Amino acid sequence: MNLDLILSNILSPPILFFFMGVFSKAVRSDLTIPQPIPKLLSLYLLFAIGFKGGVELSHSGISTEIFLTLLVAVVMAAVTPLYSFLYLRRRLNIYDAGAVAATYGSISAVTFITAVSFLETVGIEFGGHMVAAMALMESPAIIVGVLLIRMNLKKEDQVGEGLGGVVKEAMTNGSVVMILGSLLIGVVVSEEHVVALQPFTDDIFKGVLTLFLLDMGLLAGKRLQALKRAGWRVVLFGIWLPLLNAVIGILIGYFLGLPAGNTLLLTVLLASASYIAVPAAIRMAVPEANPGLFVPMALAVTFPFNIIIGIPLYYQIIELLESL
Amino acid sequence: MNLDLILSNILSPPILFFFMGVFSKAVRSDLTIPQPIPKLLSLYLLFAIGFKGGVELSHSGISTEIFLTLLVAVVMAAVTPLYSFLYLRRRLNIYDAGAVAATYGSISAVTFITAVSFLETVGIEFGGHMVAAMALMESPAIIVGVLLIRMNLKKEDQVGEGLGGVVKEAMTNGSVVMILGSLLIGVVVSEEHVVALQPFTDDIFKGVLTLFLLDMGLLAGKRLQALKRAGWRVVLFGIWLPLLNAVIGILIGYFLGLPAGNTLLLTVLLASASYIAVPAAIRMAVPEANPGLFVPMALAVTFPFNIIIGIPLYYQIIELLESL
Amino acid sequence: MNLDLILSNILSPPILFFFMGVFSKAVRSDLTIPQPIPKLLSLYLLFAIGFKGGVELSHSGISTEIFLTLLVAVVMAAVTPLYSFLYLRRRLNIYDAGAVAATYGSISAVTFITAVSFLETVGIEFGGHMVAAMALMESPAIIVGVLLIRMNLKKEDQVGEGLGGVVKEAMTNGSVVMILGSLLIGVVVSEEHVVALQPFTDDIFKGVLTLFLLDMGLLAGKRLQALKRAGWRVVLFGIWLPLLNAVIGILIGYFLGLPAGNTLLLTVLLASASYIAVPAAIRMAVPEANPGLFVPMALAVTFPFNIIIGIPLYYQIIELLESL
Amino acid sequence: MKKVKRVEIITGAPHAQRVISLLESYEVGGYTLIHNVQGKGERGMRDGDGLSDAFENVMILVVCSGDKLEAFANDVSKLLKRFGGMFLVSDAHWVG
Amino acid sequence: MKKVKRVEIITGAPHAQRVISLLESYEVGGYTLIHNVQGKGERGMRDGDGLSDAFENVMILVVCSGDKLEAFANDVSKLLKRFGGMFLVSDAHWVG
Amino acid sequence: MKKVKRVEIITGAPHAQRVISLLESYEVGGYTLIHNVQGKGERGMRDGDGLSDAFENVMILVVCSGDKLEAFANDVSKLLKRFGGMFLVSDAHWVG
Ligand SMILES: Nc1ncnc2c1ncn2[C@@H]1O[C@H](COP(=O)(O)O)[C@@H](O)[C@H]1O
Ligand SMILES: Nc1ncnc2c1ncn2[C@@H]1O[C@H](COP(=O)(O)O)[C@@H](O)[C@H]1O
Ligand SMILES: Nc1ncnc2c1ncn2[C@@H]1O[C@H](COP(=O)(O)O)[C@@H](O)[C@H]1O
Ligand code: NA
Ligand code: NA
Ligand code: NA
Repeated sequence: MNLDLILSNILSPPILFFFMGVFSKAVRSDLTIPQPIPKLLSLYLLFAIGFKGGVELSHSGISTEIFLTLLVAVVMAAVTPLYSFLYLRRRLNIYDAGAVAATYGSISAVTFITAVSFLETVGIEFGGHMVAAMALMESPAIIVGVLLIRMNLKKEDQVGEGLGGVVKEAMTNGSVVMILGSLLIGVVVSEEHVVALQPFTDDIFKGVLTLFLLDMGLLAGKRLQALKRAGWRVVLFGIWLPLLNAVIGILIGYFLGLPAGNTLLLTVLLASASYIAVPAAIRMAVPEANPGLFVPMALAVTFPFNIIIGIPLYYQIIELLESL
Repeated sequence: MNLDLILSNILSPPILFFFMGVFSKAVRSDLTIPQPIPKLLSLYLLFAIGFKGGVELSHSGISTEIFLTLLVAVVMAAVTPLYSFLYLRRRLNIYDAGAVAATYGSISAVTFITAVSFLETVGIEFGGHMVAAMALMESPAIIVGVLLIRMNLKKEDQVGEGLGGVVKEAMTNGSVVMILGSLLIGVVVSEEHVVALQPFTDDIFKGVLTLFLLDMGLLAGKRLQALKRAGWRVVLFGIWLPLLNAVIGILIGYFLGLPAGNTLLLTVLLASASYIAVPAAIRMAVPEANPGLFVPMALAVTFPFNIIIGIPLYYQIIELLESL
Repeated sequence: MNLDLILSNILSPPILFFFMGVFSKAVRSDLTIPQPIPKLLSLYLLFAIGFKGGVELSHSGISTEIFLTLLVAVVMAAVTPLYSFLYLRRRLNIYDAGAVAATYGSISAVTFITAVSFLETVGIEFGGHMVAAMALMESPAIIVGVLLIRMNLKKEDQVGEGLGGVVKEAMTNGSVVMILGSLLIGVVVSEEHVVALQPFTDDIFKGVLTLFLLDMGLLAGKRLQALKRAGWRVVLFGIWLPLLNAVIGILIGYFLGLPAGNTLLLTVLLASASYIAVPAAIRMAVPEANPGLFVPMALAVTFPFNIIIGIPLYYQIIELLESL
Repeated sequence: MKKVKRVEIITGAPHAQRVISLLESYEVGGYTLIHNVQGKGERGMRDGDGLSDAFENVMILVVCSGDKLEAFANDVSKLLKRFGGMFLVSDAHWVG
Repeated sequence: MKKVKRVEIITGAPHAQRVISLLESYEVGGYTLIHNVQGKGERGMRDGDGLSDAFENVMILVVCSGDKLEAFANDVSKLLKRFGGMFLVSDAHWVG
Repeated sequence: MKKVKRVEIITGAPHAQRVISLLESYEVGGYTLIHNVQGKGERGMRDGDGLSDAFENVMILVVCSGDKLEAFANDVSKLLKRFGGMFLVSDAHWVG
C-alpha cells in the first residue's frame, strides 16, 4: 500500500486548515469563529451537497442497486449501536454506553462531504443517492440508542418523555430536513436552474468547506483536553469501531458490486460518528449521559482519524479489491 | 391563459426552498437560520440588486419615461394606504387599520428581487431605475399610515413623538440607505470595477436568494398560526388588495407604454407588502398596533401569493396586453 | 503630480462604500452590520489574502531581498512606537502615549488588503512575502508599547501581569495565526488545489472587501464623534505620522531596489495603524489607556486617509522615483 | 409598586422549551428569555461551542406572585433535577 | 458596600434608545444592555424572529440610588405603559 | 430553599477570563456568563462595535454562600478597580 494518497489528502486545504485549527487551540490562540458563522457554513454545506445529490439522482434514476444501498445504509445505522452497546456496556454506565452507541451508529455530514471533495479531487464519480443514504442514517441510531438505554434500566429508573417524542425529534431534526429537502428540490428542478445555481453550490463549495474545517479543528482542539479524562480504552474504541465498520462497508460494497465512489461513501458513513445531531438529541432524551465523553470521541478522535487517514486508506483498499 | 409559467415558477429553486421552509415549520422541525444570518443575506441582496440597478441606470440614462415611472411609483405608495385604510377602518381599530394600510403601501424587496430573478430566467430585460422606484416606495406609506392614524384619533388619544421623527426615521431606514447607496455607487463606478464585482454581485446571487427564501419560508410558516386569530376577511384582504394593485400597475404600464419587464416590476412593487421596514417603523411610531396582524398578513399571505402565483400571472397578463 | 489616480481610487466600489457607511452614520440611519458578520468578512479576507500570499511565495521562493524586506518590516514595527512615544509623551499621559505608539507601530490588515486591491486594479504585481511582512508586523509594536509604558511608570504605579503574558498574547493573536496559517498552507498546497479554491479566494474577494469597507465606514462614522474631544494636535498626528512613515517606507523600497508593488505595500504597512489587534491587546495589558483616543485615531483618521488619498499618493511618488 | 418574586432559571438550551411549557401550564403572566448563555455548574462546563445548541444555557426570568411561585416551584424543581440547571428566587418590586 | 437599587427594564428593541435617553437625561451613573432578549408578556410573544429587530426585547439594567430611582420612575413608567415592557426594582449592594 | 448571595459582575470582555480564573481559584460552585453585553459606566460607552471584543462587556453571575463571597470579594474588587466594571450583590434563595 502506498502512502501517496494519504499524504496528498493531508496536503489538501481542508485538512490543512483543520490542523491549523487544532494547532491554534494548542498554542492557546484566541482565534475563534463565533456562532452563528459555523451554523451558516454548515447550512450552506448541507444545502449544496443535498442539492447536488438530488441533481445527480435525477440523472441516474432509481435502480435496484440504489434501493439496496439505501436499505443497507439504514440497517447498518440501526445495527451499529447494538454491537457498540454490547462492548461499551461493560466499560461505561448504561447512559453513556447508549449515547456512545448512538453516536457511532449515526453519521457525520462533514466527514461525508470531505469524502465527496476527496472523490472530486481524484476524479471518481458517485451517485446522488448516497446523499439520501446519509440523510436516512442520521436518525435511526438515535432511536436505537435511546431504546437500548430504556431496556437496560431498572423499572424504577425509567423517566419522563415518551419514546414517540424521541422518534419525532430524531426524524424532524434540522439537518435531516435540510439535506432531504435540498435533495428533493435538486431532483425536480430543471437543468437551467441547476446551472444558474452552480457558482453558489459548486464553485465556492471547496472554499466554504475549507473555512468550516478550520472551525472543526478549533472545536476538536478544544475537546481534546476532555478526552484525557475518558481513558485510553474509550479513545481506542473511537479508532477501531470505525475501522471495523469500514471493513463491513467495503465488503458490502464489494458483494453488492457497487462502483468505487459509492462504496467509499457508504464506508465513510458507516465509519463516521455524529457530533451534531446525536448530541442534541441525546441531551434532550437522556440528559444523564455525559456529553464530555461522546462528543470528544466523535469530534476529536473519530472525525480527524477519518478525514486524515481513513478516507484515503479506505479508498485504497476499495481499489485494491476492485483490481482483484 | 396557460399554467406553464406558474408551474415553471413554482419549480424554481427559490420558490421550492420557500415551500421547504413552510413545510419544516409544519412538521415542527427544529431547522432554523439564526440571526444575524438572515440579516447578512438580506444586506447582500440589497447591495447586489442596488448595485446592478445602478449599473443599468448608468447605461440607460434618465429619460422622461424613467422620471414618470418613479413619480407614479411614489404616488401609488402614498395613495395605496388611503384606500386600504378606508376599507380596513370598518373592520379593525384605527391603529391596526393604519398599520396594515402602511404595510400594503410599502414594498417587499424580496418579492421584487424574486421578480427580477424570474425575469432573468425568462430572459426579459428591465431598467435599473426600477430599483430606485423600489427604494423610493419604502418610506412614503409609513408616513401616510402614521398620518392616517393621527388624523382619526380623538384629540385626547394623541400621544408622544412629533411627526418629524417619524419622517426622519422612515427616510433614513437602513434598507432604503443600502439600496439607494448601492444604486448611486453602481451609477458612478467604471465598467472595469463592475466586472470585477460580478462574481460576487451576479454569479452567486441566485444561490443567496434561494437560501434567503428558505428563511422566509421558515418565518412565514411560523407566522401562519398567528393568522388563524385574524379572521378570514383580513386574510382575504391580503390577496385581493395585491390583485387590485396589480391591475392598477399593469394598466399604468400599459398606458405609459413601458416595456414588459418594467411593467412587471412596477406591478410587483404595487402588489407587494412590507414585512421589514414597516413593522420596524410602526412599532416605533404606533406601538398600539398589533404586530400579530400586519406582519403575518404581509409575510404569510401576500408574500407567498405574489412569489408563487402573482409574478407569473401578472407577467402573462402583461404579455397578453402587449400582444393586443 | 496628477490627481487622476486619487480620483479613480475614490471611485472604486470599496472606497465608495466606505463613504456610504460614514454618510449613513452622519444622517443617523439605522443601517448596521451586526456582529459576527464583520468578523466573518474579516476572517474571510485574512484567509484569502494569507492563502494567496502563500501561493505567490511558493512561486517566488525566498531570496535575500525577501529576507531583507521582512527584517526591515519587523524592525520598523518595533521602532515606530519609539519615536511616536517620544512625541506623544509630551501631549498625553504615559498610558495613552504608549497605546497610541503601539497603534501606529502595528498595522491595519484592511488597509493592506485595499492596497492589494488597488494594485490589482492598476495591474501591478507584488510578492507573496508582503503578506508575511504584514503578519509579522502586527505584534512587535504591542510589546514595545507596553514596555515603554512600564519603563516610564514610577515603581509604585507598576501593576499586575508579567510581560511574558503580553508577549504570548501578542504572538498568538487570532489574526496573526489566521494570516500566517493561511500563508503557510498556501505555500505547501499543490496548484490543482489552488485552482479549486480560486472562485472562493479570488473571484468573490473584491465583493467581500466592498461589503467589509461599508462596515468600516459605519464604524469610522461612529467613532468620528469621539475625536472631537481628543484635540486637533492628536488628530493631526494621525495624518503626519503616516506621511512620515510613508516617506521612510518609500525610501527603504528605493534603496533596497524593491519592485513598485512591494514598495507600496511596505509603505502602506508602515503608514497604517491598528484598530483590531492593538486595542484588544492594550485593553488587556494596559486598561488604564483610553480607548476613546487610540481607536478613533486609527479608525476614523488614519485609515480613511490611507485608503482614500494615501495609497494612490504613495504609489505616484514610488513611480516618480522609479522613473528617475 | 407591587411586591413580586423574581425567579431566575438557568438550564440547558435543549430543555428550555420544556421549562417554558411547564410555566405556561401554570399560567404565569409572562417570562423573558436570554439565549446563548454559558456557564459552569455541577454538570461541568457549557461553553456554547459546538454546532448544535446542546452545550448552551438559557436564562429564563419569570416575575410572578409568591403564590404562583409556590404553585410551580415543585414541578420546576423536579424537572431541573433531572435535566440540570439553577433555580433562584429573590424579592423585587414591580413598578407599573 | 453601598445600598443601591437594582432596576431592570425590559422593553422592545425599537424603544430601547428612548428609555436610555430618558435615563441619561436623569444622569444615571451607568447602565448595562443585553440585546436579543426574547419573551412573552401582555403584548404577546416576542420571539426575536423577523428581519428587523421589531420583535426583540432589550434588557436594561440600571444600578442607582433610591433617590435617583424615585426621580425617573414615573417617567419611565409612563413610557413603558405606552410602548410595553417590564419595570422591576430590587435591593442590592454595590461593592466597590 | 437555601439563603444565598447573588453576585453580578460586569466587566470588559477581555478581562472576563481573569475574573473567572480568580473565582475558580476560590472554588465557587458555578457561574453563568452572558456575552455581548453593552453598557456605559465611568469608563465611557462600550457599544459592542469594533472588530475585536475589546469594546464589549460580559456579565458574570455567581450564586454562592455569604462566606464564599466574603472570601473572594476583596480580590475581585481590586481586579475590577484596575480593569473597570461593576460588582453587585443581592440576596436570593436557591431552590433545589
Ligand atoms: N453557583 C452558580 N452560580 C451561577 N450559575 C450557576 C451556578 N450553578 C449552576 N449555574 C448555571 O446553571 C447551569 C447548569 O448547572 P448544572 O446543572 O449544575 O451544571 C450552569 O451551566 C450555569 O450556567
Ligand atoms: N411576568 C413577567 N416575567 C418576566 N418577563 C416579563 C413578564 N412580563 C413581561 N415580561 C417581559 O417584558 C416584555 C414586554 O412585556 P409586555 O409589554 O407586557 O408584552 C415581554 O416580552 C417579556 O420579555
Ligand atoms: N450604574 C450602573 N448600572 C448598570 N451598569 C453599570 C453601571 N455602572 C457600570 N455599569 C456596567 O459596567 C461596565 C463597566 O463600568 P465602568 O468600568 O464603570 O465603565 C459598563 O460598561 C456597564 O455595562
Ligand atoms: Na456511523
Ligand atoms: Na405595495
Ligand atoms: Na504602522
